[in-house]
Amino acid sequence: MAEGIDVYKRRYGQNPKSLWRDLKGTVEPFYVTLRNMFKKPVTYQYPEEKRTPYPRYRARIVLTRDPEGGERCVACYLCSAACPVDCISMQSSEDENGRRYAAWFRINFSRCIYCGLCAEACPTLAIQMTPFYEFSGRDPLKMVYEKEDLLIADGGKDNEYNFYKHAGIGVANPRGGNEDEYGPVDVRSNLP
Amino acid sequence: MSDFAIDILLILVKLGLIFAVLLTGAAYLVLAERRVLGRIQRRYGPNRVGPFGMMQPLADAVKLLTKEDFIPAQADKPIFFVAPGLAAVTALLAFAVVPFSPPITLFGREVPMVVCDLNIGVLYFLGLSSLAVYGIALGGWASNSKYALLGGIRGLAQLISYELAMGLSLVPVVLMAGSFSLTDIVLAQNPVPFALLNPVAFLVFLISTAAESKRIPFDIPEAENELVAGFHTEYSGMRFGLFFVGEYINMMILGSMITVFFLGGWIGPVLPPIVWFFAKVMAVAFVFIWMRGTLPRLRYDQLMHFGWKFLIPVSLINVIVTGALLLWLKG
Amino acid sequence: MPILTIDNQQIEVLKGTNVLEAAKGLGIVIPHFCYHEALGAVGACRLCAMNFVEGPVKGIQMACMIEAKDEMVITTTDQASQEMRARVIEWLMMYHPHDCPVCDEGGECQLQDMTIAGGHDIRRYGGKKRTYSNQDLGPFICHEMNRCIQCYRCVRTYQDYCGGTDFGVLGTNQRVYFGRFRDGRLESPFSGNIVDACPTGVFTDRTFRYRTRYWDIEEAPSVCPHCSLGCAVIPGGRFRELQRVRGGVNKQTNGFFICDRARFGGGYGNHPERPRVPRVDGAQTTWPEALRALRKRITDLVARHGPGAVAFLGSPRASLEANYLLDSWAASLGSRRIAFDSHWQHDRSARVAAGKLGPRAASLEDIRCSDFILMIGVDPLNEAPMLALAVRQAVRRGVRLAVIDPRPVTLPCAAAHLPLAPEALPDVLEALAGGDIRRLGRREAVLLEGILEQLRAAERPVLIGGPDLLGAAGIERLLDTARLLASEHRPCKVMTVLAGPNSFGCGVLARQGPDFEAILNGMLAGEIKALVCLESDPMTGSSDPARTGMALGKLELLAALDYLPTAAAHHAHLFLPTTAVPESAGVYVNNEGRMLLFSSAMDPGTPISVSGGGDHPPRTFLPATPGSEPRPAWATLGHLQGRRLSLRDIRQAIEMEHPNFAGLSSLTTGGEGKRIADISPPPETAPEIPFPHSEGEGTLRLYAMEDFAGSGELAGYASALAPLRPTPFVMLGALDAKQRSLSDGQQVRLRSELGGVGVALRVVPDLPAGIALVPRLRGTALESYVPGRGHYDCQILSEDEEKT
Amino acid sequence: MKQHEQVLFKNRSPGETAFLETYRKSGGYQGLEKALTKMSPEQVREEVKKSGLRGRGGAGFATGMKWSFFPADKPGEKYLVCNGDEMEPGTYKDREILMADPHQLVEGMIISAYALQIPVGVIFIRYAYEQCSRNLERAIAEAMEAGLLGKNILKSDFSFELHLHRSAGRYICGEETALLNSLEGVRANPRSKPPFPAQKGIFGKPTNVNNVETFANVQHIIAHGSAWFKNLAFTESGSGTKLYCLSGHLERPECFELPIGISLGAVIEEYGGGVWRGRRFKAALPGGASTPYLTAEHLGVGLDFDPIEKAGSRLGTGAVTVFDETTCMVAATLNLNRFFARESCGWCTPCRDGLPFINWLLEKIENGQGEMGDIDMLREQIRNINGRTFCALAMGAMGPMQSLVDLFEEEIIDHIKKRCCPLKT
Repeated sequence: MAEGIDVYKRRYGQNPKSLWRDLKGTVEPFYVTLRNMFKKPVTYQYPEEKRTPYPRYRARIVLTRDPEGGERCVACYLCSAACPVDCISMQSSEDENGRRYAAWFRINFSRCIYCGLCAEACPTLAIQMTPFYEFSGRDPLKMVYEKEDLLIADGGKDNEYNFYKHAGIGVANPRGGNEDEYGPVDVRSNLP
Repeated sequence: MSDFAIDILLILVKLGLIFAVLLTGAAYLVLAERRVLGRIQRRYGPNRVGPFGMMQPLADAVKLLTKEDFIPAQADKPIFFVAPGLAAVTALLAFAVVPFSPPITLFGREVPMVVCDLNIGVLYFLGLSSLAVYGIALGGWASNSKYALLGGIRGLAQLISYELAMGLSLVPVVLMAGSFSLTDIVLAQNPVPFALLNPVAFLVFLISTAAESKRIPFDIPEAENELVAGFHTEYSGMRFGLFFVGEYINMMILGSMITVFFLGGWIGPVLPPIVWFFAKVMAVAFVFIWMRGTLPRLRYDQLMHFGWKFLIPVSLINVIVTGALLLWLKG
Repeated sequence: MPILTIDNQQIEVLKGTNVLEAAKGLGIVIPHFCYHEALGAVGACRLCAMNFVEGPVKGIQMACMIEAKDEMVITTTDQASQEMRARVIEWLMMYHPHDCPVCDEGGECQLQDMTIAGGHDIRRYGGKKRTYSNQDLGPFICHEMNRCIQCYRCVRTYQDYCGGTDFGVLGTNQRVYFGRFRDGRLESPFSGNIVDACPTGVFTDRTFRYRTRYWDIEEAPSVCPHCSLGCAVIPGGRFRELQRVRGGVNKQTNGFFICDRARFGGGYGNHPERPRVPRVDGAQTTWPEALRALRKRITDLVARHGPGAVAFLGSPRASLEANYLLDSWAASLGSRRIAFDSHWQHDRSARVAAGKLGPRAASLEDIRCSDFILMIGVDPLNEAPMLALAVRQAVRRGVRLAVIDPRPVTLPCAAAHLPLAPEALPDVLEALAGGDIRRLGRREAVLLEGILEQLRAAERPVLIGGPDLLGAAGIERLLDTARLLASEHRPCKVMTVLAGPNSFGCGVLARQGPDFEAILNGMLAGEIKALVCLESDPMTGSSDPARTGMALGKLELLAALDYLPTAAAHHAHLFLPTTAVPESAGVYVNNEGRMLLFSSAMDPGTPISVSGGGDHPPRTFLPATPGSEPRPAWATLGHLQGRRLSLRDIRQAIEMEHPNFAGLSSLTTGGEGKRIADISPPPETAPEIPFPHSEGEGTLRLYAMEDFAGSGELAGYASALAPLRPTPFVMLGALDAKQRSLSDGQQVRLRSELGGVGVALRVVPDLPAGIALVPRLRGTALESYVPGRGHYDCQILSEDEEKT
Repeated sequence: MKQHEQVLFKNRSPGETAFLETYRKSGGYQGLEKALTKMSPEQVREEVKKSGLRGRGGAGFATGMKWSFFPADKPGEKYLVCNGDEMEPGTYKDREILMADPHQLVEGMIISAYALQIPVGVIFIRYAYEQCSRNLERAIAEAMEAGLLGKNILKSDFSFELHLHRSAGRYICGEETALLNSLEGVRANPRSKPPFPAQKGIFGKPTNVNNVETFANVQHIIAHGSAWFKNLAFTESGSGTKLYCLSGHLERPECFELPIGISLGAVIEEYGGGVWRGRRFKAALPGGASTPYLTAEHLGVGLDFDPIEKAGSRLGTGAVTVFDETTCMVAATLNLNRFFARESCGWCTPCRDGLPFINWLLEKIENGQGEMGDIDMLREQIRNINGRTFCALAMGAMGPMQSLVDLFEEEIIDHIKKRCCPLKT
C-alpha cells in the first residue's frame, strides 16, 4: 500500500485533486451506463422494419453498359487484382472490331465481402455496387454469378461515360477521331 | 422409513432443487446479461427466440450440444476432457454450504435450508474456490495451443493472487461472527449486515470475487483481442458450454457468498427469507453485469499490481484494525 | 577502378561503367527508358538525369552517357534533377493514350512504373494528342503506335542487335514512327525481342493478346528446350495453360534476347492431343494400376528372358535427373541395354563433345567476344538461332566470319561463304589442322589460305561445327583441329551445336555404352522384348524411321513416358504421362557442357479454355484438377524403382556417381549455370555407318537439313509457329537446275528411296554440284527425311517428265 | 551608304555568277598557288590561326583552334566536309557566295585540305539550293580541268578530290554530326560528342567540318596575309568581314558584306534603309532564329562575337531579322518555335516533345486563354530544355524563348490579362 501511494505520488504529484478525479472517473461511468439502460434502443427490428440504404451503399455488384448499350467491361483484370478475397475471375478476349471484352466474367458472391475495392479499381466504371443487400442463399453455387447475371441494361452511376471514346486507340471512334486528338500522322510526308 | 433415510432423501431433494435452480439460474443469467448489456449499449439484446428471447438459453443449449466436439491434434486428451468438468463441478460444489433460508419445519421435522451446514463452511468455500483454478489451468495446458496456454497461465496467476485478498477480507467477517459456519455468519448480521459494519472488507471481497470469476474488467485469461478466447480457445460444443456455464454458476455462487457474508443472507423484513436471499443474489449479479458493461479490461500488470500492492495490504490492515476494535469492544 | 559518390554513398565500379549502372549497384534506381544493358546508352530519352556536383562534368547530366570517374560527386534527389525527370516524363506522357485497361503491357509497363517513380501525376498538357495508324506486323507482334514514347529501343534491338532490315524509324520530330515500310510480317527470326525491349505497349505479343495480366501469370526461370544452346527463358502460365514465354537473362548463353522459336514455340505442352492419362493396352487407367502393370510386365520379361530382354531409351529433351534415373533403373534390373538418343549420329556427336570438348568449349559469350569465327557445317539460324545472334555481335565489332557449308547459310551479318560438299568438310578440317591446303581445289585453297591466316593471327578465335553434316567423326576432327591451332597463350575455342537441350548430359551418361543402332539390331533379332522410352520418340527421332518402326512392331512391350502425342506414345502398350518443360524442374546440360537449372512455372492440367469450351469455366467443382495426372518423369522413374527421391537427392546421387557433375546440387535457378568437369577417358568413336550411294544417271545426293520452325520435335507441336513453317521445297544448285532445265519456283517431283513427293524448287546460286537439299518439315511429305543421316540418292524431275 | 572593302563579294554583280575566268582575273587561285608552292601545311594552319578567323556557321568557334585539334599529321583516311546546309531562318549568306563566286569555296577547301592533309572533301549542300549546286558542279569541273583539283594539284604532291552532296533536306542536317550521319546514309540524327568529328567523323575517320563562308575566307587570308585580314574588322577582337543577311521589317532586306564589329544600329539604318513604313524598332534577332532578341537599347552594340555575347545574344550566322513596333513578340517567338519543333529530328525527348509543349503554351497565351501560372510553366520548360538536350537544336530554340520571358514578360502578362493578343488588330 505504501508503495502504491508512492507510485501514485510519483505519477500525480501531491495534488489531491487527482485522486478525486480518479475516483470520479471510476464511479461516473456507472452512472452513464445506468442512464443509457433506460433510453430507447436504436435498433431497427430488421425483417419487420426495413431501412432504405443510401445510393452509395455497397451491396450486390452489377456490370453496367455504356450509353450506346455496349458492355463497359474491358476485362482489364484490375477488379480481380484489387479483390481481397479473390472472388472475381474472368477471361479477356478481343472481338472483330478490336474491342477488348470479357469472354466470361464470374463473381462468387458467397465469397464477396462487399468492400467495393473492385468498383474503385474499375477504370471504365463498368463494375458498380448497388444498394440491393437482401441477397443470400443456401447453395453456394447459386451465389456464383456469371456475366449474363451481372450485366444490367443501364449505365448506373455516371451514366454518360464511355471509356472507348476517351481511350485514344480508335475502337469506338476512328483512330485520331476523338475530340482531343489530331488525325493520324502521315509518316511518309515531311510536310508540316 | 428411518430418520437416516429421510435425511438422505431430504438432502437429495435439496440437491436436486439446487441443481435445477442453479443451472436454470445460470442459463437465464446469460440471457439477463446479454439483455442488460444490450440495453446499456442501446440495443435490445436477444429477443427473437420465444417471447422476450426467453427461449434463448434453450436454443443455446441445443446449439452447444449439437456442435462438433473438436479436439486439437496434439492435445493431452484425458486432461482436455476433464478440465471443463472440473471448472463446472467445483463451482457447483461450493453451493453445498450456502444457507438460503432459516430452517423450516416440514411434517414436524426441522429442515435446515442448506445442503450441509458445515461448521467450517468458510474454509470449505475457500478451498473449493482454490480448486477452481485447476479447471482453467489444465484446460489451457491440455489444449496444446499457445493462446490457451497463455490464458491458462494468466488465469492461474490471477486466481491465486486474488484468493489471498479474498481470504483476508473474510477474516474480519469470521472475527465479527465468531464462527466459520455460514448459518452463524448470517445470523450474526441481524439486524446490521456486515457490509455496513465493515465496508472495507465488503469492497475488497466484492472486487476479489469479480476477479475470481474472471469477468470484465478482470477477464485477463480470456482477453479476446489478445488471446482469441484464452484458456478455452480450443474448446467447442458442450465442453465449451461447461466452461461457460461454470462461469455463470460461479457468478451465482459468489453472489450468494457476498449475500451470506456481507448482505445479511436471507434476513429482511416483510418478504419471506428465501425471496430476500434470491433478491440479494440477483442484485449482486446485476452489479457484476453492470460492471461488465461499464469498465474496460485491465492490463495484466495493472491487475497484478492492484491485487498485490493494494488489495492485500488494505485487507491486512483491515484485519488488524477490526481485530483491535473487537478486542477493545469486548475488552 | 574509379570510386565515386552517389547520394552520399561511395561505390567502386569497373572502369568504363556508366554512372547509371554505378547507381544501380548502390540500389539507387533512376528511371530510364532508352538505356538497356544489351543495347547500350544513347542518351535519347533524357530521363536518367542526375546532378553532377563535383568531378570532371558538372550540372544536370544524363547518367547513362557519362562514364564513372574518380572523385565524382553526384546527387539524384536534388530538386533540379528531380524536376528534370518529372518534366521528361510529362513530355513523354503528353500524347500517351488513356488505354492502360486495354493494353497488354499494363502491370509490367515500364512507362507506368517510371511515370510514378518520376513524379508526374497530373497531365498539364491540354492540347490535342498526336495519333498514328498502326501496321499489321504479322502473327506474332501487335502494333499500337499511339503508345510510343520514342525510346528507340525497338529499332536498336531489331536492326542493330538482331540485324533485321525490314523495320526501322520513319519520320521526324514528334511524328517519329517505328514500323515497316509497309504492312507485313516482321521477317527477322528474332522479331519477338522487340516485345521485351519495348518499355510500354507499342509492341505486344500477339499470341499473348488479351490473354492475361502480368500479376496473374505464374512464372519461373526456365531453359529453352528447342535447341542445344540452353537459352534462359521465362515461361508463364495461367489457368493451367502456357500463356507466353519471355526472354530470361543469362550472360553466358543468350544474354538478354531469345529467338522466335523459343518465344512463340512454347505451346507444345498445350497440344490438344496431349496424352494426360496413364494408359495400359490402349485403355485409360489409374496411376497405381499403370505402375503396377509396368513393373509386373518388366519383372515377368526379365524372369522369362533375362535382363537383356529389356532395353531403355533416354532422351536429350528429358532432364538430366530423369535420364540418370532411367540409367540407374536399367542398372538395377541388370540390363546394359540403354541408349540416350535414338539418332545415331547425334548420339555419337554428343558423346564426342562430352568427352573431348573440355576447357576449349566456347560459350555464346565467348563467341560474342571472339575475334575470328569459322563456322563449318553448321546453319545457326535453323539449328541454333541464338548462335547466329551471338555471331552477329562479334561481326558488329568488326570481327571476320567465315562459313564453310554446302547450304546457303543465311545469317543476320556479313560472312565469307565457301560452299563445299559435305564430303569435303572433314578434309577441310584436316587441311586447316595440318596446313596442307594445296590438295583442295584452287578456289577453295585461296579462301582457306585466308581463313587459316586469320585463324593464326586471331587472339580469341572460335570454331563452330554441327553434327548434321560433319557427323561424329567430323566433330572429333573439329576438336582436334582446335587443339592443334591452340597454343599456351592463345586458346582456340570450339562450339559444337548438338541436337537437343540435354544432348551433352546424355553424352556424359552414355559414355562407352551401346547406341540405339545396337538396340535396334537386338529388337530386330528378337533378343529385346521390351523398350522403355523416356520422353523420346524413336519412330521419328532415329535416323531410319522405317527400320525403327519395323523393330518396334516386334516388341512385346513398348512403354513410353512422354508429354507429347508422339507416334511412340500413341503405339505404346503402356503409357505414362509426364510433365512438359514449363511444368517441371530439372537440369539440362547445354552444348558447351553448362549445367542449367530450370524450375516449374505451372502445374499440369487441362486448360480452363479447354474444359470450359472457350466459355466460362464449368460450374462443377471437383477435388482434383482435371487433367493433372502428368507427373514429372523423374518422380515416376523413382517410384518405379521403389525409391522416394527428391530432386535434391537425385542431384546428390548424380554427383556421387559421376564426379563430372560436381556442383550440381548447389546450382540455383536463374544463374549462369556451371560447366561440368571433363570426362576421362573420352569414349571411343564408333566407326561410321556407310550409306550406299549409287552414282546413276541424274542421281543427286540429297541432304536433309533443319528448318527454323518445321523440324524440331517440340516446335512441331507448337501451333503458334505454324506461320513460320515453309511449304515443302527442294534446293538445287543453279548449274544442276540448268542441266535439268528447271527453274526457280517450279513445282517438281522429288524421287528417292523414300518415295516420290511433289515440292517446289528453289534454285540457289552457289550450291555445290550434284547436291540437293530439303528441309525436314514435320507433318508434311518431307517428314521422313532426317538430317544428319547422311545422304539420300534422289532424282528431281519436272512434273511433265514424271508423267511421261 | 558607306562602301567598305568587299572581299567575298568582290566579284558579285546582280544576276551573274563569276566562274573560273572572272575569278582568276580577280586574283583567284593565287592563294592556293602560294600555299602549295611557298608554304608548308603547318604554315597555312599557323596563318589561319593568326588571322583570328572564327567559324561563320553560327557557333563562332575559332577555325585555327579547331584545325589544331585535327590529327593532320597522322596518315590514313581523313575527310574534309563543307557544311552548306544553310537552313536557319533569315540566313542566306552561303547562297549569296555560291551564286556570286563559287570558286572561292572550292579554293578555300583545297587550301584547307592541304593544311590538314586531307585527301577527300565533300560539300554538303542544302537541297533547295539548286542553282548553287549547279554553280558548284561547274566550278569543280572547271577546277578539275585546270588541274586545280584532283591528282597532283598544280604539279605538287598534294592530291584532293572534292564531291558535292545534295542534302535530302532537313534543318538538323546542319548540325555537324547529323550531317556526317546523313552523309553516311543513315538517319540524320546527331551523334553524341565526344568523340568529336576530328577524332571520329564519317565512317569513324577523322573529319573536319567547316561552313561555306569560313572556307571561302581561307583563301583570302592565305593570299593577303593574316594581318590584312585582321585589319578588315572594326573591333580589336574581331577579324575580317562578315556577310550580314538583313531581313524582317526593313526597307531594304538584302545581304551586305561589312566589316565585323559594325554596330547594329548602323546596319539597320544605313544599309537596311531603316525600319519599314516609318515605324519604330522593337527588337532584332542578330544572328538568325536561334539567337536571343536584342532591343532598342542594344542598337549601339557592335556586330562581333564577343560584344553581342556581352549584350546577351549571339552573332550566330549574322542574319539580322528586325521586328517593328507592331509585332507581337509572343506570336513571333511562337512562329520561331514552331519551326524548331518541326525540324527536331525526334531523337531526344526535351526537343521532340518539349518544344511542342511550349508551342501549346504559347498558342494558349496568344489566343488569350493563358493563365498567370503559364509564365512559370514556360520558364520551367525553358529551364529543363536548355542545355539538357542531345544536340544544340533545342538550345537554339530556347535562345529567343529565354529572351522573350526576360525582355518581354510585360507583353506576355498583357496577353494573359487582356485575354487576347493586345497587338492584333
